[in-house]
Amino acid sequence: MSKAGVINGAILQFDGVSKSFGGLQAINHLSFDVREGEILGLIGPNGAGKTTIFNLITGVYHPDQGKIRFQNTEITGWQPHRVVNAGIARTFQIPRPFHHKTITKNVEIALIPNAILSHGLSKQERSDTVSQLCAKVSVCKIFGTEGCHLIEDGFCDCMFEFPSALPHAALRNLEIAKAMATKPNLLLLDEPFAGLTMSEVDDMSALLRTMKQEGRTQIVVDHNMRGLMRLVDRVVVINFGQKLAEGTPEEIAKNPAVQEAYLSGSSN
Amino acid sequence: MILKRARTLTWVSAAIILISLGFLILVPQLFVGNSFLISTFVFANIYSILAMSWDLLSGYTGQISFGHSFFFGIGAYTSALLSMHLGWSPLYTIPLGGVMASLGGLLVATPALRLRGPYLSLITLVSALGIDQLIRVLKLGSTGAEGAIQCEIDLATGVNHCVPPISANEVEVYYFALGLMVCIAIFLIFLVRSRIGLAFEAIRDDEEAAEAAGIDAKKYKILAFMISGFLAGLAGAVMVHKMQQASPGLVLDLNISIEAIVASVLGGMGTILGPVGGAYFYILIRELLRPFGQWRLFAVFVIALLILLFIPRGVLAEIRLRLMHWIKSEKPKEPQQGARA
Amino acid sequence: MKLLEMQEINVFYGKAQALHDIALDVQDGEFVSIIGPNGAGKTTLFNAISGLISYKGTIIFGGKVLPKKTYDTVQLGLIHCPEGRSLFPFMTVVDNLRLGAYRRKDKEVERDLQEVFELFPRLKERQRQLVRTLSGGEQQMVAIGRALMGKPRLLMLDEPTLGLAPIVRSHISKALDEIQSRHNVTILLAEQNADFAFKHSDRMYLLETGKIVRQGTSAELQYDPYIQQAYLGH
Amino acid sequence: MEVIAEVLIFGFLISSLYALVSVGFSMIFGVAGVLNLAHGAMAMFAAYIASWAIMTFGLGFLPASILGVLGVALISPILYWVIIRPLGEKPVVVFLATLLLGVIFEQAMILAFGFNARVLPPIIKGGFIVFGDIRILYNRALAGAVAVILIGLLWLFITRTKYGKAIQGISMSTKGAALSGIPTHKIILLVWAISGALAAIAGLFSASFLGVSPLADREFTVIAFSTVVLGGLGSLPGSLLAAFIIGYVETITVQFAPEARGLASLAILIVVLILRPQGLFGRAHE
Repeated sequence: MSKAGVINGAILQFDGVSKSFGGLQAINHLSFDVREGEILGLIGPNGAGKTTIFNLITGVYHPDQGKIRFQNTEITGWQPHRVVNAGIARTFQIPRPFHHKTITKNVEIALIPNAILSHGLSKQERSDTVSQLCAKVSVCKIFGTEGCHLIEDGFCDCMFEFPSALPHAALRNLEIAKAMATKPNLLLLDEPFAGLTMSEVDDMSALLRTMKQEGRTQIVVDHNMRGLMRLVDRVVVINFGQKLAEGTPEEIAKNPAVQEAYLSGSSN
Repeated sequence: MILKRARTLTWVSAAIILISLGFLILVPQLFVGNSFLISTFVFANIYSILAMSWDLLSGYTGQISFGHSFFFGIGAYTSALLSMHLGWSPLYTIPLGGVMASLGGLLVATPALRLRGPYLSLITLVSALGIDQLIRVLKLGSTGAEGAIQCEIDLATGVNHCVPPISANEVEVYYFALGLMVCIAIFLIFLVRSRIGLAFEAIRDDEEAAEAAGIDAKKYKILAFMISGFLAGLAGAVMVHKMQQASPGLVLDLNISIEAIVASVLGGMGTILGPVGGAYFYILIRELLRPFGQWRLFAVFVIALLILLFIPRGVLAEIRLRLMHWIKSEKPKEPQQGARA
Repeated sequence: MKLLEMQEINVFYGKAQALHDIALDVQDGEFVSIIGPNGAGKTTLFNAISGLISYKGTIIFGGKVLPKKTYDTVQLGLIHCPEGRSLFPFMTVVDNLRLGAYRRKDKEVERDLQEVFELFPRLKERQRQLVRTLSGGEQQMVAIGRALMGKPRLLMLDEPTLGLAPIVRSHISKALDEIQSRHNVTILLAEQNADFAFKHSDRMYLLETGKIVRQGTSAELQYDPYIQQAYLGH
Repeated sequence: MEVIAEVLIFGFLISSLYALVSVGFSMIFGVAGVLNLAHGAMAMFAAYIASWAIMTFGLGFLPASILGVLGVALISPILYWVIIRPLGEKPVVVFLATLLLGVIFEQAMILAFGFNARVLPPIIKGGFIVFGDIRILYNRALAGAVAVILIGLLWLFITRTKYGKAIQGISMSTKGAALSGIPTHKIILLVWAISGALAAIAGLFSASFLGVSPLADREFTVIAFSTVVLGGLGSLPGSLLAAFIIGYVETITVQFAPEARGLASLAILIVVLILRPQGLFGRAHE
């Protein structure tokens, strides 16, 4: 999965980016790198600007200042779909399935190419890919079978189910399946553990580790650093749109500035 | 054996569609010489095309258009003017009308891309009102009065000069309209089931999430506008050759946009075939129940409102969903382990 | 006396169940917290109590069955200060506060307004400013102030410290102490910041994925190994 | 000079009626989130009620008009409660439902009164106010004065009274309003009644100048929809300003290029929407 010509092993460079909304400086001269193959934790209290960073990377917002480079290509100001097709996929903090489409169609949507006349994948290839992805992230586990089976002729046992039938944890998995369908090199996960039980958090962590082994670099956002510490390789702590600290989980846990930001409000 | 119900259902719906189609093919034979009835069926086919076109843009892609008369009128005027002044056969000018309307779609889509919801709907409405005014101001028609194109008698030769009909034979006109409608329906059914249709629906459900799934929403929206414009333009062009005249009141009236919406609501938005049923229902009531006067339209609109209130998905979509639940209730007995590999 | 009491409260979003058999009570004058991670169902629970969403089951408030419409719950003095604040951004601070007293017909509204200003002197300085021009912390003060203007018997605070700087958080913290001691208001707090909750509460419930998994006095839960490991990081 | 004065005066008179129609439309969108495409039907309906009362009972214009206004102020909230509210949070369905409601009203008027236009008698017959060479019919001047007074009263009501502040509150945060103990449903009904009444008054005056026909509602709806989008959804001052922009643009085009009357305001609308999609005073979303 390694790409040629990546400087310093950085797959994504977030370089001096600022963004304000009205009077609010949401992101203030923020710089950090994401290294090829790592899981980077992006933590910070709620409202620190983590989701804004994702929106800046994925092109939903455009930075007022600064540059964003992905695999040595500058992607600042690109439209969201172009960023996705360059190899960056994201999940949303609150799952956003396409409510009127079945689960398998939800995943299939992410396989649609933009060249209107090109063929892309054949129908069989598409449905196979969808089934594999559904099985991999076990979206359809709740329907009583393990994973998602191709029953026959491309029929899969969750092909008649709509997202409204899924419990919360499965919706999170569906988000990941949709993101994976775009074949990303970099995956942005916005609070993937929110609302999950302890055991579901473990399942999710295992899934993210597997994807890391397949070479998918990840940025995981969470407001709660404790949940993330065992998963991530490195942590960037954000507070009020600025970088508060950066380092390995062990370093961050000992960092007094981080302790201050997280605990002072309640300990004084 | 597994999903037997799904297959049964496919066969049953195919049979229903074929029987309806068979009936439509036999209409001229069943009602020989009843030119009023055959005319009515021609209108029903034209409105079906219009309603399907609205459904593609609004039902599938979620871009609610209040101005489909814009496309309808462009198609009508283009085809009428070309065939009358250049003497081209309607068989060439009708597609050209569609092409012009499609370009009109591109024109509307350009500002519409930045707009959502009511803003977008207003732009479509304004374009329809605007072209109506423009044609009146430019006196685009042959007679000049209010931009109308009417029959003119050439004083030198005494020949009556009109918008040419598609054919002098009403039955041929009927088959032309029916054939066109069926071809378009087939085309659209394939289109909405393709990945393009899937992209349309994704944009309708959640545009931001669609972009996050890598879909170029702008491109697909332009495509939807252009295809929808093309089809509505074809409908308008066929209409103008059927009526052999054109005026803003005939082909650009807001009523036409409203009727397209009503037909789609009656049959069910986002189903393609539903709007065809809705258009037939609407036109047959409008034409055949004339003795009831205005009551018939009042009743149709009330029915449409009741459908919105109680079956907001639309009749066909509701049936489809119920059937889907029915299929689902038949669980596969023994999931074949590892069949995926 | 029990001010708020519920047994087997269930909430569904479509087919998915968001809350499972919630049983919970709050004594008069007590400070009770519900802690739990993001997405555990704290906001859902609050929205259900104040009638913003529908639920299955019966809630008893002040000895009577709590109506299921928001308007009626407010009339009874159950005031919910929601997550995200739901302020009126294009209105002034003082208008926002006055609307909090919409239901009241007593003569003490003006006195209570002054008390809110004493509690948050910042708001007095800015009373003529539009709420949207305030900082996040000041907006939170308006939200709490507006809730107090409704003369609550039970004040439900959903994540009042969300996204606030440490210094502002400590302001809010002090204000909560004062509200409790001076005004003798019963408080039900939802927090994901367990430390903050421990500092204020008499009793706590831990909510995870829509179920109450632990409950007890703050002192008891402080030494619960599960809570220590997952929420306190000791 | 005279032409300018004429444009100024007649532009003002027409704009104030447009404002009356659009303010109500804007308020309904503000509190209920509904773009009420049946709004124009309310204006038309009031004129028909008045006309019917005059013909059937021989009422004078004033009592007949009051009947018309009250009738609409009653039916408008009923439509909301019975038809719009049960549809819930489905903007597209609501949008289409109001469209159908408008069309149903048109058909009902055709059934009851036929296709032909009817003219209401003016409130004050004959007589002109004279400014130099410009003569304004008393009736038109009265319409302008009533519109300005009503808008002024509405403004006071919204900014000064408790109910008015509740209306503002609901339009900014329905949830916040409900949690503050505001009876949101009652206030929304009140807004539908007020909006209907204002549209009704505009419709009555318009019918006394130009008459009313079953499809007259469309022009009202288009004006209301355009001004509110032009001014920015949810902004009352924006809608008022937009009503005056459209009113004046129309008056000017009628004066100098009467054929392009309808086109000019549409063109302005398109240009503004392209340059500033949120409208002139739009509250930026998110």
